[in-house]
Amino acid sequence: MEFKLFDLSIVEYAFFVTSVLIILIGLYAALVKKTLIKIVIGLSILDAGINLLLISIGYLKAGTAPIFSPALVKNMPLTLENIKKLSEGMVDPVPQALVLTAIVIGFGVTAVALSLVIRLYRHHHTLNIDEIKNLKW
Amino acid sequence: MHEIIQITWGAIVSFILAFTVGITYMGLNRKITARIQNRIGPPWYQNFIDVIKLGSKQTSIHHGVMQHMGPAFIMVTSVMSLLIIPILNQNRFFPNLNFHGDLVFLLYIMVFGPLGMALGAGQTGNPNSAIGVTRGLSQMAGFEIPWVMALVALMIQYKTTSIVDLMNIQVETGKWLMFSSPFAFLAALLAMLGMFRYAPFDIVGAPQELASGPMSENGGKYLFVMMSAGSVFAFAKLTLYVDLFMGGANNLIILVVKTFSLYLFPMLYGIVSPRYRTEQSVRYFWGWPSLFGLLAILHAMFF
Amino acid sequence: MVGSPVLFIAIPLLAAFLIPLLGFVWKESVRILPGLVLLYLLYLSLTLMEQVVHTGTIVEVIAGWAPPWGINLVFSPLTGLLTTLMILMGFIIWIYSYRFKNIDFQEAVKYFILLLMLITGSVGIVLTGDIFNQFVFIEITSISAYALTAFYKGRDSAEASFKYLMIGSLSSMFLLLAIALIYSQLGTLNMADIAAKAHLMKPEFKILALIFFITGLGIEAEIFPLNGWAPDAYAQAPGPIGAAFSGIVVKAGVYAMIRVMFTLFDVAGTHQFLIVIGIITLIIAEMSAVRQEHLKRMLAYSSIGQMGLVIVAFGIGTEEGVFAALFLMLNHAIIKSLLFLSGSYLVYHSTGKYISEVDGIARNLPITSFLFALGSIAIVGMPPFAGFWSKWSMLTAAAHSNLILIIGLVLSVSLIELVYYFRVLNRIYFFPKKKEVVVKKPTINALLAMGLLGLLILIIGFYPDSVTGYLHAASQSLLDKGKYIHDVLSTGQLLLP
Amino acid sequence: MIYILFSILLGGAILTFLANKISGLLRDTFFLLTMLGATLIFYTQLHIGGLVNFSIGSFNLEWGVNSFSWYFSLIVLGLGTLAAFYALSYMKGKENLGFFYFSFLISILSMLGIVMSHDLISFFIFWEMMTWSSYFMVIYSGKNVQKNGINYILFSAFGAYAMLTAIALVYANIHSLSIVEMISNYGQFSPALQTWIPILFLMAFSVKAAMMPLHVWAPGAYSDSPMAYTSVFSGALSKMGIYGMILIFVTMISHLPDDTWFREVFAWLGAITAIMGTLWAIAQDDARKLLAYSSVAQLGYIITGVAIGTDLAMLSALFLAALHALFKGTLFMAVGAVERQTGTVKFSEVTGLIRKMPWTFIASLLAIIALAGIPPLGGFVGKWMLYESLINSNHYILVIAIFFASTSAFLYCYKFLFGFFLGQEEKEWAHVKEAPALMVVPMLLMAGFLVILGTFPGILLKPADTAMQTLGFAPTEGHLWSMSVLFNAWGDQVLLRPLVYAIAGIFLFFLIILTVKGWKNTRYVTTKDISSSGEVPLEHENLTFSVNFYQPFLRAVGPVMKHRMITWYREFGAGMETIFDFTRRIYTGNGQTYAIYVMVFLVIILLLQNTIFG
Repeated sequence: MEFKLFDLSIVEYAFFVTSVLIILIGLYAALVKKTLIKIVIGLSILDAGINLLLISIGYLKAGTAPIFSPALVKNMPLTLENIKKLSEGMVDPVPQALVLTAIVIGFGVTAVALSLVIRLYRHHHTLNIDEIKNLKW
Repeated sequence: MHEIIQITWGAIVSFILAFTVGITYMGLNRKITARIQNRIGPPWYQNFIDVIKLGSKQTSIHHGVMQHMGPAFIMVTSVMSLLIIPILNQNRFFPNLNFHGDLVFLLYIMVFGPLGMALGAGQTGNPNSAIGVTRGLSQMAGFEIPWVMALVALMIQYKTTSIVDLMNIQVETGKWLMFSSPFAFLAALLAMLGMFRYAPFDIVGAPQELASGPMSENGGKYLFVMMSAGSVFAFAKLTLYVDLFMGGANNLIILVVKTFSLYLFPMLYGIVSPRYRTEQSVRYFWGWPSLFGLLAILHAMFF
Repeated sequence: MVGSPVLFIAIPLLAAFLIPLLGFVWKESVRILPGLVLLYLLYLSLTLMEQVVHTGTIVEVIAGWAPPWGINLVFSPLTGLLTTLMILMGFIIWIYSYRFKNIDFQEAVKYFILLLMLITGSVGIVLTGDIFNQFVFIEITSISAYALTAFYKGRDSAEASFKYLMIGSLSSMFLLLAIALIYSQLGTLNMADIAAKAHLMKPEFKILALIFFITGLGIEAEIFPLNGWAPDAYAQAPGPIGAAFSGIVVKAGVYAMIRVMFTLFDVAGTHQFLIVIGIITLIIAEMSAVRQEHLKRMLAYSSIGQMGLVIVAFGIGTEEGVFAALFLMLNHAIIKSLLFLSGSYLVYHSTGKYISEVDGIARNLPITSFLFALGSIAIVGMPPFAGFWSKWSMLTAAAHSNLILIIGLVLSVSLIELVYYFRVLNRIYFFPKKKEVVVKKPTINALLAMGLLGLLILIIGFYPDSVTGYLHAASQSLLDKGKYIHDVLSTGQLLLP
Repeated sequence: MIYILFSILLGGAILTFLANKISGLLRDTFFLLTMLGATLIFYTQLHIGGLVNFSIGSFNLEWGVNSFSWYFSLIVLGLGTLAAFYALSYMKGKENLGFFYFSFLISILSMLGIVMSHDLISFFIFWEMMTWSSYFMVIYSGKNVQKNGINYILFSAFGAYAMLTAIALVYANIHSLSIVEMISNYGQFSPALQTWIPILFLMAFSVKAAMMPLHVWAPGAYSDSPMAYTSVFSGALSKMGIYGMILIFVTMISHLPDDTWFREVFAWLGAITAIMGTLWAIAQDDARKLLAYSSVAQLGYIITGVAIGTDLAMLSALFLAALHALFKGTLFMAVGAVERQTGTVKFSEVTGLIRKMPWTFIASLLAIIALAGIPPLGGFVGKWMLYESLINSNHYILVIAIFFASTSAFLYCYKFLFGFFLGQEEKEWAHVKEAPALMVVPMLLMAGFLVILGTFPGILLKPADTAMQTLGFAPTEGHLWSMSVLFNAWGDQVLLRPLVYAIAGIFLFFLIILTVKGWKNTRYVTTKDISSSGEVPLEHENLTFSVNFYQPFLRAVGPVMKHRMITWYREFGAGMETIFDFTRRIYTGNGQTYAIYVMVFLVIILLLQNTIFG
């Protein structure tokens, strides 16, 4: 199963372009915006962009869900080439598994980030990251 | 045993000789300076009288052991240098210790005396003597440089460090070292001024200022020993110069003539010159005399 | 087979989840359980290490899926060594923080869960053979590290943790990008498989993936431009956790980076790149450590510098170089943890952890300051102690591949190191003690932990042969790429029906 | 047998450290037992040539005693035992003595180890142990610890790391660490290596031997460590530097094709160290600093002797090394005795102790005479041989430089004696009593040994000669010296015995005359009763002359002494500190800037990827 990346139709290019765009927006927000909340939001946008990129790798034109449902198998003998023939039309399941864990991790990190932001605000009474600089040099 | 008697006998005779000649030179010095300053001045044997008077006086106080050891140290220097330096060439006179020590040993023995005197002076507690000692040692560090350069130049040129060999070379070649290594002689001569501590470099015992510096607290028997040691040492130094640069003397009369003519130089130079401060004298010795010394070494290296 | 490598991950996670439940039943169990778990794992890792050094790598297949497809754990001499080191450090840190600074029951539960998670994460990074699995373990370690840095309710710890989180999420972004690139090209996530098929990838994509990996893992391994977060995180974390960071977490980061650069993408210029980056990290970190006023921040910079030294040693690339790097890592873990542990007691009383407040404390804390002195003399590389042997093997490795400049740089930097360590030592022993300073006596188990580390330093110092055997095996297993691929993939054929 | 020796010393050190917790007496007995035990075993059991080797960390270390190392151990153990007796009474009132004795014994152990190690690794290990055990001594007193302590450890570490690089290079080329092997195939090294390895080694040794550019730590370290240890510090420890230098000069430099410039540079560096050391010694008011600079100067002589390298020069260097240990040890002990009895060591504060501490005075008088190199004592023999060797190997200007250094040495010699013992006797020091016997006996022993060496130098020249034979020199017994006669290459000779007898005879003769004459009616009078230009000073008037003692001389040599080396090092240090402070600023503390650093790093690597990854 040879996986091709760059001789895809226009639609698949759309996925890559949009995910890279979302990553850049997220980066912009995280690196340039001064308020902490915006940085955290930027980071979660970043995560979303990467997840989109991961998903789009497994994309197959008009591919079906990668489940050997009884309707699809219709009691065919489970030989090697049958499986191969059936899976031609299916979308690649592995990136989807990766994205699931990535989303959970992203969620965890954002939760910790927000709790830290709350505590920083309680101490510094400001959300501007430039003022939170006592640990320096 | 025979050899020890020989040396002690020789030592006593050369001591008496050096003592009398030295004292007369001192006396003549006072006579000549007086004459030049157009006054009569004391008789030439005045120093004999002083020395004998000091010897016979009774000293009532002393400041401790070191004050006794000080003059003893000076006496060691003068007598040892007298024994090391051959008085007449081709050892016509007593050989004493001529063959036992060499120039480097002599250099160090000549330095031993002032240090010993300084210790004695220090014990007396007199501030003048301490100041005098510091000046004396600084000046010594000054004039040692040209003196050593001259000696090293001689050593290099004739590949020997013993005085007897140097003297024999002059006798054989017939040429005095004064002419064959002129720069060495010049450097040594200028260094001699420092050794004798006459006028230009007499800040050490400056009478008006320090009441004769290191010797200021010593009277009576201490001064007696110091003066006699001084005169013997003067004689020894003069014979050394004669041996090194004027081919030594084959009999005592020539020795006296040569040494006195050499002695005239520091005496006369002293009469006409002012007194240098210590750092001036140190700088002086590291100026021209050291230059002559360097020339002497270069001369010795290449000829 | 006493137990399989998977226990290294399963047991601690299980224990981490059991702690809060057992907490209700019996209060003390919260503190005892982690110790038991770590002790068993230490025993397990030592026996497995013995077995691995003699027979060969153990490859643990999980859930029956053969390596190219399923996740597998690789217990090779190299990973075995690192795991033993980490668990040993974890165990000692557990002893140290048993009665840790009178934190009450609630915080103790949180503390021990996070500590166990931290150790499992780093062990997981080292053991796993699958890059996405490694990413997950990195995230576990990072999140527990964020929480541990912010353990104290103070203002600065929140700031330090937030900075760590920001840079950490950037690193996870780069890792995911790299994984996406590799998966799209080669269709596999298994390290051995990637290593085998790396030549199939298009060259420019291969280098792009490598660069993303370097940046992502570089943040974990604290190389120069990416280690801004490290000094703050080390300084603000509680004492034992600072030791855990420098002893365990950084090692996992450096291992991951080296695994990627040496086995996955064996590209031409990696050795020179490693040397250059290592040297820059070493110099910048050591130079900024000299002028520090805070003790723990100084220790943080010094541990970054030591990591730079390890990277330079890896950069040498010969078998001797890798041996020296692993020896440096081993020594650094032991000595730096001792310094952090004893350091935290020395500055316990001063709110700002200032070095100036540590004057003349030797009279009150004789043992702790003696151990701190032992640690600093060892880290500087004075002969009879452990540090000397690793520095010496590094110098001979550099001399063999005649990199004279490196020898000169490394030694002049260790001169700088010597200055600031001895300045602190002079303060501890010879400056007059300020009256109003009230000093907290270390608890018995804290002294036991520090004593154990001091003993280890002396043992390795006076008898280095005890560890050089394992180190040689580990360095061979790192450099021998073919054997790694063969070991992992061969287990695959066996299982396929 | 060597194991037993080292285990005694190590075990003894640890036992003394622990015994300190129990009782002072136990600690002192352990300390003495270890020291005496080690010396006894060394000189009775250890036969020359016995080799012992064992392996640690895949290197085989080899220890053994040859006559060259036996000569140096003579210095280490001889001075060490005497200093041990001295330390027992010097350190009586001081605190944490266990720490002091521990480092004392460890430094003795490491010095023996250096001298006995035949391979580079154990040489380096003992070298470092010597460094940090003597570092403990420097910071023991706790005074200006940050300045002098850090200075000392930094310089020695710099030297040690230079040596470590050299050892690594040697190991990389010949895969073996034994010194003999290094020397035997020293020829095969590439020319660049052939020059660099000796230079690196000599850097380490010249730090320890306090040669000119790297001597800056010496005055601070010598004056801060307790006087009991300083005599070992400057007497024996600096000789380890000389030991290494001799090893390098004899084995490596002589193989170098054009070794003349190498020797000239080091000879001149030694001479300049001698001159500058002496000039600085003259200007010091603190006795410890004066002696520290004077040992830097004395080491300068020895370095010149070693650098010249002819057999007479090497013999004089070895002889002077042992002699320096003797008289410097005595002088530092004398300063320690004065410090203990009066509490201060400054010349401007202490004066007139001769009548109160006569034995200390005699010991330091003899040591000073030996230091100045004046005939009746041993110093002259060493100096004479050095001058003759310089003249014979036609280094003429060097002779003048060395001679200038030794003549101006008389100045600080007199300053030391006058400062402490002579001059006015003040009331405030009237209460001072002689130092306890345990302190005075070692001093007098060493001074006595100097006197014996004056007339019979053969005692020490014999082991020095056998030591040189192991280094490959021809035996010099016959034609350079015999029991009490010195020869030089041109056939001149100095018969010491008659000369010294003559000196002693004349001295005693005149001394007796002076004391006996008028013995009955002369009485002792205090120094207040003097005839300073006529009027008698009053009791309270203080006439001591000791402030800026050699002002005129110092004014004369002023320009030479203006720029001191230490100011250059301080400016360099300050410059480095500002650079460090600047690099520290990179970590601005703002989380976002760190993130930007990450992105900048990524961009740079992306741009340079072809260059980096080929």
